[in-house]
Amino acid sequence: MDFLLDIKTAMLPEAILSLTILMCTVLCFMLKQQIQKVIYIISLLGLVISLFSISLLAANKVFTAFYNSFSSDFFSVLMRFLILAGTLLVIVMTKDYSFTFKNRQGEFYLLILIAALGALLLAGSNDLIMIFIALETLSLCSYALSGFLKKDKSSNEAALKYLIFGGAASALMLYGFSFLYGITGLTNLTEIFSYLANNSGGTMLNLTLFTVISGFLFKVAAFPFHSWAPDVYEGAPVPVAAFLSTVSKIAGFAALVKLMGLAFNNIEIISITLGLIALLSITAGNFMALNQMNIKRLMAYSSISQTGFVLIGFALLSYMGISGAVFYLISYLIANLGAWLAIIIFNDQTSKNLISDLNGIAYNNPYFATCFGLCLLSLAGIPVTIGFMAKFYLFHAIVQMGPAYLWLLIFALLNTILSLFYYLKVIKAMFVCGQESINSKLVFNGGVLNTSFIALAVLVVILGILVTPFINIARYSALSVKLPIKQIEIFK
Amino acid sequence: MEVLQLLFFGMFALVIVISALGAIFCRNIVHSIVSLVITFLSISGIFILLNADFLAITQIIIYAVGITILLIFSVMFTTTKDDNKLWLAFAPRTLLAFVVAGSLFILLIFNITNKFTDFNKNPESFIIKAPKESTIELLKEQGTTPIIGKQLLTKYVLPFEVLSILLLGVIIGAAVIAKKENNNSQER
Amino acid sequence: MEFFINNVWIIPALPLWSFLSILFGRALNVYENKYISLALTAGSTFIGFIFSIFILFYCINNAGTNHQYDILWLDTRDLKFSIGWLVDNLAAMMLVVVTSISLLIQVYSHGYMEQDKGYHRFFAYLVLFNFSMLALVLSTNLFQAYIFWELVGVSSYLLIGFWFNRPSAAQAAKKAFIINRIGDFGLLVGILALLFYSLNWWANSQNTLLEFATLGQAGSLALVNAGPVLFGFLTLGLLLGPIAKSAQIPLHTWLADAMEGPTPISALIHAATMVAAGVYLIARLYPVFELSPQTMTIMAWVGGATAFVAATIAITQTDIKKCLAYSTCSQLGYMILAMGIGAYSAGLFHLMTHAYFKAMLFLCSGAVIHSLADQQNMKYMGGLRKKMPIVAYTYLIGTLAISGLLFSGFWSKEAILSSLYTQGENLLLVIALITAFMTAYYMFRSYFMTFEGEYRGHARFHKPSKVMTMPLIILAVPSAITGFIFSGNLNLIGIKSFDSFVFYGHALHEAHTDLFLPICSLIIALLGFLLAGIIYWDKLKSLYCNCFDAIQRYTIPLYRLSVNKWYFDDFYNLLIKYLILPISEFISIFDKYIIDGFVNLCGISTLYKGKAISLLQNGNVQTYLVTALLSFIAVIILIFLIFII
Amino acid sequence: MEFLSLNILIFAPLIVAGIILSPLFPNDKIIVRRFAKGFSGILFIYSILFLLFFDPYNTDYQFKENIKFFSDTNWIEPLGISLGFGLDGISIMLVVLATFLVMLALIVSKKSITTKHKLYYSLILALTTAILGMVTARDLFLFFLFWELELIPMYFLILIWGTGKKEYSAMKFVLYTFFGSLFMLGSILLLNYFHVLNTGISTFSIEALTYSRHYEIPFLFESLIFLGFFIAFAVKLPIVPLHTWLPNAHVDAPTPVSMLLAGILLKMGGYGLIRFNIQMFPEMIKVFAPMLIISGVINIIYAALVALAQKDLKLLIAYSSVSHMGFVLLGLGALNSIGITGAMFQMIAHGLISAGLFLIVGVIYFRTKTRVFSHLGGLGQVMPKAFYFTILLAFASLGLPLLIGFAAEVMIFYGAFTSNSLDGFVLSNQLMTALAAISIVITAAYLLWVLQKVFMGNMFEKWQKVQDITPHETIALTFLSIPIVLFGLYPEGVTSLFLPFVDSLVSYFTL
Amino acid sequence: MELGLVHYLILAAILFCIGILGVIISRNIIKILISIEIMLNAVNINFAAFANFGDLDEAKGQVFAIFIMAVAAAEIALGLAILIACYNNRHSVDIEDYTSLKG
Repeated sequence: MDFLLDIKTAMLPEAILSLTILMCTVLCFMLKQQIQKVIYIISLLGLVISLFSISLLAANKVFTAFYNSFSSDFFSVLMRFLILAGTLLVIVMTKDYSFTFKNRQGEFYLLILIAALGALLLAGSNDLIMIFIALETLSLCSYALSGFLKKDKSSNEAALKYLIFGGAASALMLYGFSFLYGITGLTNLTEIFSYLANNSGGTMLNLTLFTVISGFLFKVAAFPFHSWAPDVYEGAPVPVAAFLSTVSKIAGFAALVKLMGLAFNNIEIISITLGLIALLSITAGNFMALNQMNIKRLMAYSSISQTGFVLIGFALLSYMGISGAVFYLISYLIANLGAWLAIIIFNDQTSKNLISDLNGIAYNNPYFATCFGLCLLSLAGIPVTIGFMAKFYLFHAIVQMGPAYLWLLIFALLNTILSLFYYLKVIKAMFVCGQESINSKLVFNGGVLNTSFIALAVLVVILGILVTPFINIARYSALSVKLPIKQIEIFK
Repeated sequence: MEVLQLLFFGMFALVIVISALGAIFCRNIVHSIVSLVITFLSISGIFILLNADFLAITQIIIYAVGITILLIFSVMFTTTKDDNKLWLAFAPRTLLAFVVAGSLFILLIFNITNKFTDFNKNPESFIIKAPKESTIELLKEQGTTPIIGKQLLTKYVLPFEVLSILLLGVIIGAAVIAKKENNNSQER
Repeated sequence: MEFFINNVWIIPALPLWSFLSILFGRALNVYENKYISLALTAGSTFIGFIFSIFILFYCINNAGTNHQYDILWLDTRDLKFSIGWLVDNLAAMMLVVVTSISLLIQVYSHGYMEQDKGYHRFFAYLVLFNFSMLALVLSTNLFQAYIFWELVGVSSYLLIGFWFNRPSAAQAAKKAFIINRIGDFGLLVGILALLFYSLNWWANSQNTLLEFATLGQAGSLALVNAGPVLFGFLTLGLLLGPIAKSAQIPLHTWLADAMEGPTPISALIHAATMVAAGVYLIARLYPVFELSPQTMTIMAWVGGATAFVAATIAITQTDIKKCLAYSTCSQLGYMILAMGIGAYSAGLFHLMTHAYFKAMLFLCSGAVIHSLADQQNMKYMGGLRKKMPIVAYTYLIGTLAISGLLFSGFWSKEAILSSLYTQGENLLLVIALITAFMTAYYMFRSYFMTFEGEYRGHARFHKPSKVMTMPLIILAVPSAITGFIFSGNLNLIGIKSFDSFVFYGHALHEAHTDLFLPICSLIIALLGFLLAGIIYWDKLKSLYCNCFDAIQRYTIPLYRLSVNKWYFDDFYNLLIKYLILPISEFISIFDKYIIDGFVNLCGISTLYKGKAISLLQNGNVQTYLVTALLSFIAVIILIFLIFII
Repeated sequence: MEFLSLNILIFAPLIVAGIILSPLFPNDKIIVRRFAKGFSGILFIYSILFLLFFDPYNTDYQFKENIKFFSDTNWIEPLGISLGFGLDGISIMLVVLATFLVMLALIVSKKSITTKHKLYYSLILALTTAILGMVTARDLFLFFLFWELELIPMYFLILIWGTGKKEYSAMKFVLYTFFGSLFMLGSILLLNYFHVLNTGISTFSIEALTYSRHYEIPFLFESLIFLGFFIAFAVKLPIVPLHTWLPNAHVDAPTPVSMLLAGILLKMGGYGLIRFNIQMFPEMIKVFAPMLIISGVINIIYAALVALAQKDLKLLIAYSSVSHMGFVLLGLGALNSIGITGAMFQMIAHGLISAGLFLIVGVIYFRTKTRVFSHLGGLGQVMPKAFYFTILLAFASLGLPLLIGFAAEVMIFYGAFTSNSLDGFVLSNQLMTALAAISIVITAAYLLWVLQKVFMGNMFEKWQKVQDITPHETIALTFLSIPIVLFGLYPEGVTSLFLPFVDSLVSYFTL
Repeated sequence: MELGLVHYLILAAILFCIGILGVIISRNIIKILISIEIMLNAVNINFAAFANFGDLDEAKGQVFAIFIMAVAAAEIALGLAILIACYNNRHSVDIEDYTSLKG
């Protein structure tokens, strides 16, 4: 086994990130607390380098590493790219926020990087144990990150809840893993696929799959394991919330895709279950978002419902569906990060979180309002944003499955009305005038935060028009996913 | 031999269940922890029954010692006088919890036994494979430790390495969070 | 002569041009001088009058003139509607009537409206009416007639509501238009149905769609296609238009209210021309109506009833214009009655004579009102003969004419009555005779109350200007003589009778020598005159005794009925107030609270559902867990139930 | 002809909106207003040029254009979505109507818009792009995109410059329309699905899905697709149980926005019905013709009766809009050339008339700050010009001959009466048309009631100092009146533009 | 009666359900953490049982169980750290006191 070759072909970004982590660890304990900003720079650098190193990965075929416990195909490469890009932006977000961490800034970046590493590994892991460890790396760091403002009551509380919920969920998932192991006697996913392709798992396999999926449902905050999300997003530091709602979710989805292949003998059951869960996620998220006053909570519920949309793509168990989900994830990442950037910019300057605090901000700072509005409209799926294209592409994928999935389409469509309502509520607050109650003043300086915010908003629109490359990428990546489909459908 | 195994299993299982219930239903947190230790120890007994000697040892080291000490420390850090009042929640969720636990149990048994039809000692759903002769030999001589060690350093080397990073993260996280702040300035 | 016939379009075009000139001239503030408006209006009408006279002579000299020219207005493959002009005897007659009366009234209006702020506006409306009316008269087809039929309605609306700051005028204008719209509704549906059932005929022929000239043939085809019952309804629909326009029962109530307009308007539109358009349209549609005997009967009875009811109402009116308005109603009833029993020429004859004397009567009343500073109540008049003799005598001429005692009214009414007699419609004849009696009674009553006796009013008296009296004098001439001239008694000197000029089918020339009916009607009219005189003429007052009071006491219920206009208005008001408005209110409430309420309920209930679901998010992580696991297990069980069991 | 580019026509307003919104553009309200007005004028003239070079006898799309990226043959190659525009018989008139009304709306914006000029004018121009794109799209997806895109400017226009319960109304408008459009989205996707199923090619092209659809879609699904489109357009048109967003939106929107809403946006419903429900499903439309006719009649009578009970001027006009759009349905349900021509003509007529009426309402509201009848009265004395224009518009609205509304109504009545689209149904076309004709009485009743209550009768003392309409408003109303009279006298001027198109349309389901 | 896989599985299931019960009904946060540990132990029994009956050659289940133990220890350490941070702020280990984030 040539581990170096493995690393070169499959795990370059992870390796670079690990090196960065080590460097940061050393620096963290060496440097004086006043100049811990250096770690910010180094972690950014490390992320950028590993982002570039992704392009060095050969993505045209599947590469496995470390006794097949890690595999790098185009799908996972894409997911890792998204994870790294998301982490990069999350770290950018902390630029003005990190003063709240006092002398613990270095540790914060360290934890974020470790969590990102966990996410990266999760996206590529090909072994149950690897999945478990990567997932726990991500989770445990996330717990710590949520409680990072330790003097803040809500931050503690968020971390506590996250931990308890996460512990229970991961125990459930592990229980599922144990049955999976019991059914197949294997832990390597590739082997399990080939085993299941030839043997039926009996009734136990269904329950096993459900429990296994439940762990990932927790990670991506989907129904019924969604209820932690709003509390944690509200209590956790804003960059962490952004991290949880984007990076950690993408990692969860990336791992979930790997497990789709397990459903060989129960395609219908898994498909219907995931569809049901997707719909319930969308519905639950939307319904609870309707009355939210706190913008962070609102974003949490919105992310629950967005998760549901991605899950629809999974539920189809088709290449179209997966490519729709991938494209949707891309659009979600961009728009959601934009929205979180808006929240953090607002929070940095005003320390406020309520929707009503945004009242009339459009006339104080039109760029902010416009960019935030664009991101929200993208999440709502209004043209010409990438979110609209993504929704359309996803719905297109549903319909291509034929009339059997129309129920999914109908409920998903109806739910978009609800989501439009609460996104518009935020936009309305920003643009409402007449009451002359402009609660907050916002200064717009040309810092990296604002630049990236505007860049994301512009991206939301530009990618809403130039979608073809992204659809192609999504399709290409979907083709590299192992799906329990006996016949490979061809993209038309 | 079989009977002895069954006896041991029955004993351990009984102790496990009773002490686990005790860990949950004891009013006093220290009693709970003690009860938990008993559970852990009995589980290591079960592990021995399952030819998992290394596991049994690790169980005792990590759970019965490490975690228990951690728990006791934290109890010492946090417990105030009226903590004994904290027992069980009496809310709708208590009732629901029994429903959940009960139905989950029934569901599990339902599936394990293949719709209550397969109460054989080895249900068909699961793979049952007799070990190779060489393995039995190995087991008799050295227990499972060589097998596990080999696995950890070959097949599962990547998770094993990642685990170290995980622990690094947890150490940093736990340290940062549990560390007392000297300055009393308010955050946020 | 050919020139006039070929350029007949000038007759309506000139008023249109005048209308636009006044409109834009005023809008662009080009001119302020009142005489320009007058000159444009009267000039265009005068030229039209000259044209009409020549056309009339042309038609008289060339029997069976039927000059038609069509311009395609709307061409949509399936449907080709045309607008054009048709000159035949009927149109020629109507042209002369309309232009001559219009001309005189325009001159008169100058005097009447001189002090009014809206002088130009008035003339603009007036000339717009002229255009529409003349175009209606010249219509070649039913569709064109419908267009201008509505346009005259609008002109009438604008003119009734001329003094729009008076609430009553605004109300009256609206009422007039809406009631006319009811008629238009019938007419429209009738036209559509007629067109529908005769579509093949039109498609196969080269004729202009719905042209009057061949309407009879199309109508007979429609009768075949639709069957007699549907065809009856079709013609009833068509009849509804004239009923509304000519203020027949039950759509007659607008006419009395329409008197809120300036008096020249009442004279022109609501006495002489527009209201007669209903009769004119019946005449034009005669070939169709004739195919449905039931409709003809209904038409006759509607006419008869209107004649009678309106006359009874007129008896007790104290407002001079209202009195004249009901008289108009009544006379229009006569005409419709005549049309209904097949007395085509008689009806139109009465139309012509009535136009002149009724216009004159209204103008007289206008002069009186104008002189008495807008006093319309006859109770406050009296003895005006001495102050304004010209007006009084012309009014008297009109009164005599309308009562059928002398002058033109005698001849035309006599024609109708004799037709009734010869047709054997005895019941209708009796009604007509009673009406004639009442007509004489109320007309003389108004004459006596206004012009005889002592002046009872308080308003200061102004002498009417010459501009106002001259038209009266001029109008008195046709009022007096047209009847006789066209009665057929001057055949010898070359003037043919009216019914040999305007007739339907073939000219039926029955010189009835039976003198019974004329004498009878004369006597009846005289009785009316006497009764009025007894009651209202001071010189005769000494002759009657107190017993009249007793009679009056017994007739109080009838009196009430008459004063309250047979409760038609009250009935309609009740209908609107307690039926239509509640329905609309109900639907509005239904719309607001049920339909929109449902929509809002959906929204609000969604919000509350959101709140309810949020209750699960109570902050306790164990609750989250238990709900999560519970729903997880529920999903699993559901799926198992679906798939495995 | 080279200088006539639909791309320029459609996207120029958006670019100009961007220019106005950019910080470099002077923040002087007069400059902003004049610039926007001037641009809209140029846009109108430009659209007129299209009209002049338009060949009505060519029933295909004209001035076709395709925007491409990355050397693909289509915009979104994987799905077969093209960014293609084109004009044909129905679109051309709506394009001209849209640019015309936008110009007028900008002309009258001076009084009613007092704040945030840059945003306002750029939003209106963005709305213009959406409308023009919607009408000219040659791709179903593109149509849907512009259909939804239009919601956002409209939402802001009502929200920021509205009055009353503007937040509620704006939200209701957006959600309701969005609700409808979802059904359309489902239909579009299903249509695409069946195309892929039968031909293996994914496309959203209207031409491909209309003319080269040689396969059979199962009846159930075809009717579902049909109904999906129908509901979307029913909301927009609006058809009666789905109309309640309209009164709210109209009442709370500022005057120019109301003009655009009533003038163009409602027409999109009619446009969609013709373009999709009729053109794409000639077989289904025969099945659903009774639904069109019945809902048309209900619209006409119901909304007219509701209008009769209104106490608020703007609400009344709003309901009259609903009632008049019922005629469009009636005409379309007739399924013959004349009925459809009439329906299209009615859309144009109503666009002009309702825009004018809403302008009048705005004029009155701006001066008196009330729209309730009982507070108004006798205004004809102080604002005679407004009175005359109202008379003209009201009579045009109630279908007075020789004004634009009449020709449309006659065509619709004739078309509906002589149609046989209800053959085999319990009701007959003739009966339904006769029922619909009752509305000419009710319409007259409420419109004359408006005239009576607002302009006639006694005047309150407090209105003594009310000013007559300003030159801007006079110009706008005059511009509106010219086509109202002109095409009333000469309807063929408009109908000849789309008659060949309608004939080709009808030929599909009479065969 | 012979001792077989099913017995271990049932034992693990009972233990797992007890763990779930404990997580939900305890009020003391430490007890909740204890319950999570019980659940993980149930999983470990499962793994060990499967490894014993089906996969003794490679004993992957046992490896898995070791990983779980390591992670469980890390998790409880972190959990207790968070608990102490919580306690410093609110002076309570009652889960009912940690309900300020809701809605």
